[in-house]
Amino acid sequence: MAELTLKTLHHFYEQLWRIRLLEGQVQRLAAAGEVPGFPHLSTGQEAVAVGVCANLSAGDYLFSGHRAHGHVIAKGSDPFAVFAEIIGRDTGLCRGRGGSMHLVDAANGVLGATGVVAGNLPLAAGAAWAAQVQGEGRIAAVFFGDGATGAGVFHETLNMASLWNLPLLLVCENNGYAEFTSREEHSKVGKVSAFAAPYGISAQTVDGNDVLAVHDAAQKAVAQVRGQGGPWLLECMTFRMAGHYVGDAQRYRSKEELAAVREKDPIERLQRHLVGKGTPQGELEAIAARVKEEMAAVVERARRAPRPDPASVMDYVSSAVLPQQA
Amino acid sequence: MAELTLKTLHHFYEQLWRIRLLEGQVQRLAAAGEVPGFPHLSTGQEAVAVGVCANLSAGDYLFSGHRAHGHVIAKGSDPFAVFAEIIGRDTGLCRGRGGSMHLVDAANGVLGATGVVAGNLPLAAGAAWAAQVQGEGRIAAVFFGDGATGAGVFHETLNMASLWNLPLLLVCENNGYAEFTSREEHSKVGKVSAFAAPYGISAQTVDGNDVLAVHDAAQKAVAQVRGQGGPWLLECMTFRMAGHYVGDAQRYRSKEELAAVREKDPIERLQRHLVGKGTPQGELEAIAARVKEEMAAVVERARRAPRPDPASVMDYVSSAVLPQQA
Amino acid sequence: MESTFIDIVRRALDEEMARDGAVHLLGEDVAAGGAFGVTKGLVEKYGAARVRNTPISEAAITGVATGAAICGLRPVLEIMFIDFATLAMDCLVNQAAKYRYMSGGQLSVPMVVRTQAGALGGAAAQHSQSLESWFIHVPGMVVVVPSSPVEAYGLLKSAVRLGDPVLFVEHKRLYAMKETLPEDAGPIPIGRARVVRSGTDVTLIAYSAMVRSALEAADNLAKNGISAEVIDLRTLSPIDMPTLAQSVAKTRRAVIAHEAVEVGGVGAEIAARLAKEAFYELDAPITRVGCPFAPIPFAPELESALLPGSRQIEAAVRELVR
Amino acid sequence: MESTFIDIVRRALDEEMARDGAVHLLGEDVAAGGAFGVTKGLVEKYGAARVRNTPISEAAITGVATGAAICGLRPVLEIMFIDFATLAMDCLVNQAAKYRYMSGGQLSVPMVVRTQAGALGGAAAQHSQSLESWFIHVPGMVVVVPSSPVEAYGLLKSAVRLGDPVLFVEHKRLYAMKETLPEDAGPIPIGRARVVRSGTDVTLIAYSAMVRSALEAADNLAKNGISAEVIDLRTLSPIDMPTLAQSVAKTRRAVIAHEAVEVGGVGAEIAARLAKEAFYELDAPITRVGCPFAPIPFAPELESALLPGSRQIEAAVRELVR
Ligand SMILES: Cc1ncc(C[n+]2csc(CCOP(=O)(O)OP(=O)(O)O)c2C)c(N)n1
Ligand SMILES: Cc1ncc(C[n+]2csc(CCOP(=O)(O)OP(=O)(O)O)c2C)c(N)n1
Ligand SMILES: [Mg+2]
Ligand SMILES: [Mg+2]
Repeated sequence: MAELTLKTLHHFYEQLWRIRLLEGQVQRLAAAGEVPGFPHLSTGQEAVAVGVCANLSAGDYLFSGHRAHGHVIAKGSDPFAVFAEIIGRDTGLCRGRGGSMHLVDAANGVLGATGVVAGNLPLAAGAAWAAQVQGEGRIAAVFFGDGATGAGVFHETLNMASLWNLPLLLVCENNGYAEFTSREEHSKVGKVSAFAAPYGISAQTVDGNDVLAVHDAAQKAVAQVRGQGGPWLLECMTFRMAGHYVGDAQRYRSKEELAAVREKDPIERLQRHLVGKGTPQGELEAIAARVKEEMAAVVERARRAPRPDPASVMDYVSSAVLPQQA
Repeated sequence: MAELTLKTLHHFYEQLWRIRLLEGQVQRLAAAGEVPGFPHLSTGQEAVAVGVCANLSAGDYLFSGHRAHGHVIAKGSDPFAVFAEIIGRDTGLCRGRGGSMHLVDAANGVLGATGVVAGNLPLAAGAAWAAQVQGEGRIAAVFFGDGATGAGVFHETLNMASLWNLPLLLVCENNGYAEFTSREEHSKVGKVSAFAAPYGISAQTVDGNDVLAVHDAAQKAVAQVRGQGGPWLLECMTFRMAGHYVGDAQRYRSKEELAAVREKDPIERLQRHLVGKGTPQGELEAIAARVKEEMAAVVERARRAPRPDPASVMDYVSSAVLPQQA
Repeated sequence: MESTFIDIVRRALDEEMARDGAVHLLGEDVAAGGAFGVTKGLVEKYGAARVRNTPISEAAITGVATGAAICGLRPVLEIMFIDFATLAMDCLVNQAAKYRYMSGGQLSVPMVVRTQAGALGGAAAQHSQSLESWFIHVPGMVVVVPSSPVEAYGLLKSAVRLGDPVLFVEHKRLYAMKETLPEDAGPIPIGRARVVRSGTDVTLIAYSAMVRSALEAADNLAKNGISAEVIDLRTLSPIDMPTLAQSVAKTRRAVIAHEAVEVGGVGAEIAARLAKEAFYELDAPITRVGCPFAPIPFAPELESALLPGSRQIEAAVRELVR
Repeated sequence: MESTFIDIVRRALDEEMARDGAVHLLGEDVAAGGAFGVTKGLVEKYGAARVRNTPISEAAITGVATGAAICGLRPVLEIMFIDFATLAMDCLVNQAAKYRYMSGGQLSVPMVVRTQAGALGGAAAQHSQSLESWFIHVPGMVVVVPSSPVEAYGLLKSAVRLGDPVLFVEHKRLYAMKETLPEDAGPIPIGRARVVRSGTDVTLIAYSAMVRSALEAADNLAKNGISAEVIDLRTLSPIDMPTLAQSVAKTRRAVIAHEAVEVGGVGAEIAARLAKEAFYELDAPITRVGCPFAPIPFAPELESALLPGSRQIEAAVRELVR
């Protein structure tokens, strides 16, 4: 793999902050009662989103799950439209119909986040099939958690992806938890990447808190997938710094476990790396400060954005050609 | 493993014939229009049923699928009650409610065959859980086909069985087909037993046309499972001598493939072995003849058995304590 | 020339595949012709890339089709028995049906789920159900239930072209039914019922295989001077209420018949709507004919004791028109 | 002392576990207390062998519970949101509900599937559904829908003891509701509705959280001199028709209200039965109040525009009683 330029690394750094800070705003507004539903933050896991999506283009198809904010931002969607959707505004990505767990930005290749664990996997395989038929070099990528490996459809999807040699990148964010249940309690399988072997699917497990390691692995994986070499399962070991959802008191996690955060935080990790490489601390602080301002502005704009018109609630149920159901 | 006695081997031989001949009668009567539904024969696969069930007692729980006749007979159920059910009589195992795909003989530990591929797997795990709770040394065993590995719930069950260390014996009859679709077309996974490895589940693949090999492997597996050593996945490579169901013209199978039958037939295999060990051919023929007569009598008795009373059609829907639904 | 339901459905698929390269078939054994021979020969004509065998993975098959539909393919997938749609409910209900709505109109799912339902000849409890009513409860799903080969031809063509997820239910008892496809046969609009026979004394509302039973009942009733109008619903979601209301306004009596379990069946919805919208036009209680509250038993005597048919429809009418 | 719905359900579970060692809990996070805290503390009291966390495997969880129930355990499993029951439909419908019947009475499935349903506060399309009507269409399934903490207590106890598979639906809007459990509280029989308020002009038939809305509507209507009788169905399968028929014979008008989508909802079944059985007693059209035909949207303005409540019930009554 070619060495990444400093510009790229700074861009990663900026993207990590963008996600971190946007989600910080979600948390803040959620506490103030301004966020409907129960948002799930990816705080601590941003390196997976950034490292993987840097290898995708807008034309590639992306699917995510309940913890999707970071993926969608990293794929390049407009933070305003994302945030406006998260707080249910008419100018949000889905005109306020979807919300945090159902972000779609079709123009940017974000084809859907789903709130049903593992429900996104076969959809992504289907998009990969369409990409294969289209023959324009697109691939499909899908993010899912370690908990999703308990769901049967994960395995059904592996089987179909291998049989049809689909251009599908499967990215598992293994954060060691499914809600409040630790990985040890929901699976005896040491590595999620081990599920790939019986199918002959390529797989790798990487440090998901290290954006460079993720990027590197994803680059290799995407090259194979795009080159019609078949699917790839990339497991990123990561660390959920926040609760399962905003408001989770996390009584099931030990102090020691949570204390590891400083060492694991992907932003601090990249910062250490960049400072080591000679970027002045001040330059990095300036990036963060700029993104902070940007996100604050986005959030204020989103808060002032119009709410959906209640009279439009029956829009988008079916094709316009169909007679309307009572 | 201790060498099997000649008596045991002769018993196996007899059981193989019992299944073969009972199913021969199913085929005969189906052609005559006397069998409702679409029965699936296990012809060619009998060694799996006999070899495995020889290691189970009546107290052990057994589950099967759409191709269940052999399993139920091998578990020791009364051939009359089995056959009467297959032709829908009131004295059949399920009083004519179940039929070929839904054989249940609770008193003999046969807790259910299901027509939904893989639907039996979690049920068997549940029975194994109950056995674990009961602590009386029971185990649960379940038969399923290679096609069932495409179903997500197979994998969900492996995960739960390993997590809960269930006394569960999973027996895959790999006959190389799911209906008309060959194994190569429905899975790239070379061996079904390979699915066990990520979970740390013990597994073995054996020649399923060799009743002695099956028995040997099952004995080892049952010993571990019964000894609280956790689940075991036993894959038996076998050969469906008949069509997927009675009436299948099998246009999708080559002449060469079907020609292998003589070599693979588990009855001929055991016969060669026994003759090699000194049992006179005539003695074996006498066993077959006796079973043939026995089965013919069973079938005639079943044909004369009473049909269910149409007035009883609403029986057994729910507990008697519930007010009846309209 | 007469052809069977199976042959005519195959012809519709064939023509739609020829018309639109985006149409793809997938499902268990579909390349081998499918369990009932509906897709026979199509792999030879369109290749293995467009007619795809799948593993026994109903959830993934449906998910893959949904994902592909979002991206511009027009998948027609097969669920061998509607009983196994139970394995694909998350995708059908939570994903496919809601995609257009949840995405605020950005994406749609032009997909047809062909499946086969109903009881015949001892297929027993897990291969005989009629579960279509579940799907009318799901906003975003379209439910189509052809009553004959010619109907299936036109409705399937419309379903493939629609742009929404369609559950297309073929009754196993219709598979051997023969009809001649008219030369000018084309797509039949989805969402419109059809008056199959006109009459003045009672409206018989049916769909799928039960339409034939209703026609038989109407024939017998005619011999006794009772004139029954028979309506084939064609589509269960959306339901064509104007056509029903118009008929009931004339006949002032309605019997709704289906093979599905009566409790919670589609007949309940139609009865409820008539009880609201046509209340003042009705001269007699709205009556439903459906399967009594039990699973489908295996033995033929039990199966036929349970299943409703023309006899039950006739009896219901005679009770209303006295 | 008042306790919440959550606490009172926990108490019922606790008492049933203490009473019968065969009762076991399983589901995602149940040992951690469950997503809503219903099972909090039970693992400490009964041990990890009786309160079992599971992977995210709704199909297997349900299958394991069914298999265990056949063998004598009394599993109470939790499906975190009813939306995910879509993943367990094969087992619930094809296996659990039919076991007794298909085995000719040899085996039964004494199992309770606790789940949580309904819309509240932006849970959106995949975490807000009310899918109970699917299950009344399935012979062999019992469907219980408590309307308050005290009701949940008694009905859950009966469900655990019943001997049939029971879908037990807890509405998320009820979780914070508080009541005092009477000292003599015990099991409430399954299959019997309850007249919550008597009246003479109209019968309001509701269940689950909608019972409160019906009572609110009745209060408001009373101010205008309209006397509404309110019935809590308690059980959707079987439905207690005698209680409904008796009430409607008196009031001659019926409004059926639920949060589930109106089309194909439980209200359809009840309306259909009344349209048949109480036809000659009715003075006005049977009216349903349910969710209009759309998925549940995320934004609060849209969610509340869609969801039915006491306002819609009142409006429906005012249209009938003029
Ligand atoms: C099918 C299904 N079952 C249960 C849930 C409830 N639920 C939401 S997130 C979650 C845990 C998911 O764990 P994992 O896949 O590891 O993702 P993470 O939350 O750790 O990112 C569960 C059980 C769900 N959304 N879907
Ligand atoms: C869930 C489900 N999907 C489809 C079917 C239809 N079907 C019946 S048997 C079968 C093939 C099963 O193959 P396998 O598991 O290998 O068993 P075999 O028939 O070879 O014994 C299929 C697809 C079914 N019964 N259940
Ligand atoms: Mg996780
Ligand atoms: Mg097979």
